[in-house]
Amino acid sequence: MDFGPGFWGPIVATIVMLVGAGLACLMLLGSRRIAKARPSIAKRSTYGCGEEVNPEEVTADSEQFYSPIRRVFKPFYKYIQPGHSGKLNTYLLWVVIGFVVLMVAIALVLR
Amino acid sequence: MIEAAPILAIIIPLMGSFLTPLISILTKRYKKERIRDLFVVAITIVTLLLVLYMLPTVWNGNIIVYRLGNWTPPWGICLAIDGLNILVALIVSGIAALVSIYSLMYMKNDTGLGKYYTLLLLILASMMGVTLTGDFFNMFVFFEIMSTAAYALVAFRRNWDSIEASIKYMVMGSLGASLFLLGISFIYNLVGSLNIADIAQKISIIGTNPMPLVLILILALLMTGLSIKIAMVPFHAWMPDAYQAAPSAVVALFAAGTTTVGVYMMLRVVYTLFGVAALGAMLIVLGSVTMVVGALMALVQRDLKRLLAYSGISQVGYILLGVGFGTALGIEGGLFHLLNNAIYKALLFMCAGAILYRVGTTNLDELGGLSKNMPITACLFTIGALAISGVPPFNGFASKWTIYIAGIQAGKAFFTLLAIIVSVLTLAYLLKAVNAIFLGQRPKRFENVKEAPMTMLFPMMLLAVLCIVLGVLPSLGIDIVTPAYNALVNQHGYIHAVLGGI
Amino acid sequence: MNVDYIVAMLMISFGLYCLLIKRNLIKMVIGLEILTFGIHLFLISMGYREGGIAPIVTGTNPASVVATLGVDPLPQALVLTSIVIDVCVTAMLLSLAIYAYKYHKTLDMSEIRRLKG
Amino acid sequence: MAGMTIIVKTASRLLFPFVLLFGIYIILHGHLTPGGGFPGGVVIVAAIVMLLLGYGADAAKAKFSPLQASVSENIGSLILVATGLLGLFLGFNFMKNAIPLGTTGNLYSSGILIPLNIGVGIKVAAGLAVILYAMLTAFEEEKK
Repeated sequence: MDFGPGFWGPIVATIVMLVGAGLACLMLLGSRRIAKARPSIAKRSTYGCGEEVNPEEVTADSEQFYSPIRRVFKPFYKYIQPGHSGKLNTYLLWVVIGFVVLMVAIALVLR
Repeated sequence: MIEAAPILAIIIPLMGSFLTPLISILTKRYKKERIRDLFVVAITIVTLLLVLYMLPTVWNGNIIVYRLGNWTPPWGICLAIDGLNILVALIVSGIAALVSIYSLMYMKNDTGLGKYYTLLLLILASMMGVTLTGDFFNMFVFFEIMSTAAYALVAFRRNWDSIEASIKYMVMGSLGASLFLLGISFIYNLVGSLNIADIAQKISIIGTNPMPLVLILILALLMTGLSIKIAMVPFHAWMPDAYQAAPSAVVALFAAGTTTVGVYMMLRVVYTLFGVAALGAMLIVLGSVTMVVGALMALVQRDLKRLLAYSGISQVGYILLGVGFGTALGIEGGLFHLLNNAIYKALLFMCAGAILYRVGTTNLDELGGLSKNMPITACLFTIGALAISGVPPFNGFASKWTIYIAGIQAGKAFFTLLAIIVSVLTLAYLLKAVNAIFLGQRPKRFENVKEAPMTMLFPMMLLAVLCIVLGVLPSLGIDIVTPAYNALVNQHGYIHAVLGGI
Repeated sequence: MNVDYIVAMLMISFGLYCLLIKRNLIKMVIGLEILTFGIHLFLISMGYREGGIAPIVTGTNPASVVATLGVDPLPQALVLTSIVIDVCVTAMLLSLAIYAYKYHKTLDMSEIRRLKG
Repeated sequence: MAGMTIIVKTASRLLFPFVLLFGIYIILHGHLTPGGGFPGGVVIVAAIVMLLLGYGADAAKAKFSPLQASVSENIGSLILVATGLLGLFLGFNFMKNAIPLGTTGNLYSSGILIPLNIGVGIKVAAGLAVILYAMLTAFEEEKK
């Protein structure tokens, strides 16, 4: 198989990565032994807006997880996401539009 | 009898699906329902063995032509099996066997399992039918059986969401199938034949350079019907709904099976039926759009299965991109990605099913910290996630790397760059999923969650091992797809083998 | 001019129109049916032959006569197969419509849209 | 549905055997005249629908229960597969017309077409009956 210029040996790379993972594991274990400070009781309780929040109930909002990326692709989310509105007629309209697009594209490519 | 393996690979699951309701009634009467389940597993494994039996013959470069009722091909229906069919048949039957084993535990708590297993075998039989047949209308009929069984399986649990998803899927799918049928009727009007090889021969006589308008219309109709099945943007809207609402075992079969079959049909139409490799330019653009839209929509999902569905849309874009490059390396990379996509997509959906089975929800906001409870599932899910985002040493990297190299060699650097960026986005949203499910704080109510049962873990482990093996030894995967590539570009060989020099 | 082709294409257009504009699920099913029947009409009129006979070999119509005079039987077989598939799909859609009405108390597809995003 | 007026009841009771017979005739003469398994099966299920409309769902289910319907549907499809496999067992390919053809125009002619038609007829009649019963069940759940 020709992979073009460069070298890629999957087995060598795997071994290197496994060694790297082992090293990282060792480092992690080592660092854990040094910094094994237990948080005091005062640190554990979290306050939000004057109320005490149970940390187990706090989860990240998965939809807003990548809000910077959302900001980068703002035009996309502004125009495409409302298209996925759950309305069947919109979806069918897309099918018809897609059919026309396909026909035009085929005509452009093959004629 | 064994030389009839092509038809037996279709007939045995079909007969199994007819026998399952009878066996179901009998076993229900005697309270031995496990017998029915094991019967279904046996049928799927027999189908896989039949495909494996045909494998060496086809890989040696032969094309098996099986004539139904001893009629010669242009008039009778025949089954024609070349390297491309056998690859897809291998994927479909293998995944179906694993899914049936997985369903033993996963579907245990549902009622009406006789119907479930009937539909499972029916969808397997119809997928094998679509894959192995050499007749175009026959392909349409099996395609419709596959779609109808899929609609029924999506609505199987009859919750509000599965009903809604099934209705949307069904209306869109029926519209696509109608357009496909219209395309077939135009073909019949034009060339007066329904055998794929015969149509291909007659279309090559008509000539595709420049293409007549009616052929463009036909190609657009057929491609629309198939694009709905493989959920190419902008035909993808049914897929997240259906995948979110259907049982996970079924979704694993859909993602790995029906999508693969849809891609196979598209390749068959473009390369064998019309012989227009130049259409690759269109596939590249549409594949890129599919890739980008799928990945960007997946970034903002809250539900794990919905996220995976969008990711599946995105991966189909990669396959189309690889095939569209048109070079030998590109097509091989696309086909390799087809194989890999089936493996890790089934793995990821099975993991999602394991989580749903033990926890009862796939909402990412509610989950968290499950790696302590389900370490094996967490490990397998992470393997799948890394494989799908193209991290070495997993199989996704091998195929994606092949596609990148092919793209640069073909002089399409822009699309290659796009593919790499989408790969990064894939890693981003899957790491989000891993983070939300397995890491972080564990809510108190999940403290007693147990690891998934062994019957469910076994197929997942097998798929994960395949992920690693194909990643560490990518030349093995390339060896598997090379016969498919040879078959794909060898239109004349297919016509000659089926028609026998007529 | 061939009237049946025009009628078939009109039926396909009406069906498509019905699918795109109508919001009631039952009306959409009807639209889908009209679309499919348009295709059936198109298929069946392809095999039609002016003054042809039914393609059945009997004592009075031996095989040679049928081969020269009979209409093309293949589109009829295709249409029959397609009708069977269509019956299944319609039956399933209507059954699901019953369930959809049960859960949502409406058949308006622009209101049955809880799965989105 | 408790049933309709006496006129409908009497008419459907009188017509029921004839409609059934007509369906069977269409199935059996499928290889000789227009018709065959699918139209014949639909005619047979029309007879059941007539009973269902005239006398209500319970009377129809007493005549032809859902369990019977689903069993006979599978038997019909098994007849189809078995007929196809017959060619395989006799040493030819699948669906080969391996039994003697008979003379054209007789009721016994054209080999495996008769069992195929019968299988399709049973399958279609029972399958449509299953669909009808399933939709009825959905409506009854709706009422509760």
